[in-house]
Amino acid sequence: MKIMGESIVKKEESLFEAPPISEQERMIEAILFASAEPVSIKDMNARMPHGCDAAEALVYLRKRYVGRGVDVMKVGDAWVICTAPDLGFLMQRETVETRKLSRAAIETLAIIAYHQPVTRAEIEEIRGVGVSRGTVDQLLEMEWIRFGRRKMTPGRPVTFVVTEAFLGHFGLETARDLPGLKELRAAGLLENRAPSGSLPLNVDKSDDEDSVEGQTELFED
Amino acid sequence: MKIMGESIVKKEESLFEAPPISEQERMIEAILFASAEPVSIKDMNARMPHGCDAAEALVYLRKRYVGRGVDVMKVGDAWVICTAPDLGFLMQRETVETRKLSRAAIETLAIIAYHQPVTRAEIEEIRGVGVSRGTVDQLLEMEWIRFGRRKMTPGRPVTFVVTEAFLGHFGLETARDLPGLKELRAAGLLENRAPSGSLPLNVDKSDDEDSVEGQTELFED
Amino acid sequence: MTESIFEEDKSPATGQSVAERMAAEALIVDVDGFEGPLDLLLTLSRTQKVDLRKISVLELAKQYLAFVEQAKKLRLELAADYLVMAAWLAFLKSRLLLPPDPTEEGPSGAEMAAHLAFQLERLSAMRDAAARLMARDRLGRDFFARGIPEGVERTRRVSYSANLLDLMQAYARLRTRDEFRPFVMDRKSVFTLEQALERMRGLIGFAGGWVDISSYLPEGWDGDPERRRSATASTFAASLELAKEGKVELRQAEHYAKIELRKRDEDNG
Repeated sequence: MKIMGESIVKKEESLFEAPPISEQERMIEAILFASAEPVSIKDMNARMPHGCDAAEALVYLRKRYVGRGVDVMKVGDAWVICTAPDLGFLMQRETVETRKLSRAAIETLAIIAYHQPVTRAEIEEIRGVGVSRGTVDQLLEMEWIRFGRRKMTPGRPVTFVVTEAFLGHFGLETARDLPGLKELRAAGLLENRAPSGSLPLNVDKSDDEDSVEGQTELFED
Repeated sequence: MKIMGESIVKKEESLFEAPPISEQERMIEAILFASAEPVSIKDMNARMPHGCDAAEALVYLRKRYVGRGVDVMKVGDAWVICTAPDLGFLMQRETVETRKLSRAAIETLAIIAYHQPVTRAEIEEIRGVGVSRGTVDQLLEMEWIRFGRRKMTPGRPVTFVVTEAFLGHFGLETARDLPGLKELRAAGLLENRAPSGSLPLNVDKSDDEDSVEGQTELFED
Repeated sequence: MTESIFEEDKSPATGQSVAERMAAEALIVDVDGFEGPLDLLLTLSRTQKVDLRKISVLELAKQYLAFVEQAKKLRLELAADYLVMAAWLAFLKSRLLLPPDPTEEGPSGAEMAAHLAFQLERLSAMRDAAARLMARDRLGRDFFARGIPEGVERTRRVSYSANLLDLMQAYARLRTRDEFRPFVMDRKSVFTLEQALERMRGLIGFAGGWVDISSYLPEGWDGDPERRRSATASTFAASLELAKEGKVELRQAEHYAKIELRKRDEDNG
C-alpha cells in the first residue's frame, strides 16, 4: 500500500508541476502575513497547490527577511512573521499630556517658595491639612523643589527649598522677588471669599512642632 | 536671541542625527506589517525617531516589495500592506463572509462613490426611486460611506461620501481611481443636470431640489 | 422576460386562459423585479437595441404605455409611481407628436425627451460602474490584511504646568483663609455656662457670707489665660442666672472691683 501510494504521488507530481520555488516563497509569505495564527509547514502545504514544498520555500523566505524590519519566527511547530525585536519601540507611542498642577501641589509649592527653607510640618501647619507624600514627590520629580538643610530643631527635620529650575520656569531671579501679601491684595489676587474646606485643622504635628513665626517675615516691608 | 535660538536648533540637528534610510525602511516595514489598517505618513513619522522621513523610506520599501507575496498599497493618505491579489486563492480560510449587499445598496454605493459629495435626493434622482433608510444605514454601518459636508443649498442637506475603508476594501488609492471615472466624466454622466420638465420620480425631494454643480469637485484635477 | 410580455400583447388572449394567467404572474414578477419606473424604462429601452444616446424616447413612451395598458387589462395593481410615470409619458408623447405651441410654458417636448434619455443613460452608466466596482479585487476576498496585527501600545506621559499667577493665587488663598475661617469653639478651653451653673449650685450652700465669685472658678481653670477667661465668663453668667432665680445676691463696691456673691436666705428675703 505504502509503495503504491508513493508511486501515485510521483505520478501526480509529474502531472501537475509545482510552481517555481520563487512563487512558492510568495505564497508562504502571503499565508504567513494574513493568517491570524502561526501556521505549520503542514498547513502551508495543505493550502498551497499540489507539489509545493513549504519547508523549502520557507528557507528562502527566512533568508529574505534576515535583517529586515520583521522576522520569520518559529513558534512551536508553526511559523509566524513578527516585528524585529530591536524595533519593538515603534509599537509604543508616548503621548504627552499637559495638565494643571493639582491644588494641593500648587499650594505646597507656593508655601515652599514663600517660606523656604520650610519643613513638611510647617507646610501642613499653613495649609491646614496634611501634605501627601505623592505631592512632595511630584514636585521633587519635576525638579521644582529640592531638599534644603535640616532644621536645627528637635528631630532635625528636613526642609524644602525651590530650585533654579523653579525660578526659571516662573521667570524669577530669586524667591524674594515673589510679591508679598500686600502686593497680592493690591493686585486683586486675594479672593474675598472664604474658601471652602477649611474647617478643622487636622495636622500631623508629630515631626515638627516648631512655631512658624518666620513665615511672614517675607511680607514685612 | 534669535541667532542664539537658531544655533541651538542647528546643534540639535547634529546631535540627533536621523538613522540611515535603510534603518528607516526597516522601521516603516515593521510599522506597516504590524497594522491591519492603513497608517498615514504622519503617524509613521510620529512613531519613528526624530528626523526620520517616512515618505522617503517608503519609496524604498515599495520597490522592495514589487512582485512579492504582499503588496505595499496606498489608501487615501495612508499606507497598508496586503497580500497580493493573485494569491487570494490561498486564503480561503481567512475569508470572512461579507453580508451580501442588495442591488439597491450596491447602486447607492456606486452613486455615492462616483458623485460624491451627494445628497440623498440626488441619489434618488439618479436611481429614480426612493432610497430606503436601511440601505443607507447598512452602508454607514459597514463604514463604507460617511456624512460629508452639508450642501450650501436651501435646507442645507447632508451629503454622503465614501470612506477610506471603502477605498481600502476595493484596493483604490483615491476616489479618482474608480474604474471608468474619466470616461463617465467625459460623457457628462456625472453631472447633475437640472431636471427639465420634471420627470415624475417617486422621490422625496423635500430636502434638496437644487442641482448641485459641485459634485464633481472631488475629481477635478 | 419583458419582451415575452409584449409577445403576449401582440396576440391578445381571449378569456381567462391558463396562458393569460401565467402571463399575468410573469408580469407581477417582472414589475416586482424593477426598481421603479425609471428602471423599467431602462429595461424597455434595451429592446430597442440601440445606443442609449440614440434612443427613441417616443418609441419608449409608447412601449411603456403599452406595458401599463397590458397590466390594466390583466387587472394588475400597479404601484402609483408607475401610473404617474405613464401619465407623464403620455404628456411627453403628445408634446413630441404635436407641433410646439409657442404659448406653452416650460421645456419643449424635445428637451424633456433629452433629459429622460440622459437620465436613462446615467442610470445605466451607474449600474455598469457598480458592477465594475464590485468585480474589483476586494479586501477579505482577493487580498488580505495582516492577520496578526500588533497594536500600538499607548503610554501617556503627563506633564504638569503652572504659572506664576497660579502660584500667587494659591498662596494668597492660603494666607487669607484664616481671616475668613468660620469661628470654631476650641472645646478644650471652654467652661460652659451649664458646667458653671452645675458647679455653683453645688457650692453656694456651703458659703454663708460674701464670697468673691472668682473663688468659684473650677480647679485647673485659673492658670491658662484662655481657660481662665472662659471659666470666669461662665461663672459670672451663672451667678447672674442664680441671682435671677433668687438663689443668690450679688454686689460690687465699684467699677472693676471684685464681684461678691452671697447665698440668699429665705429669712433674709
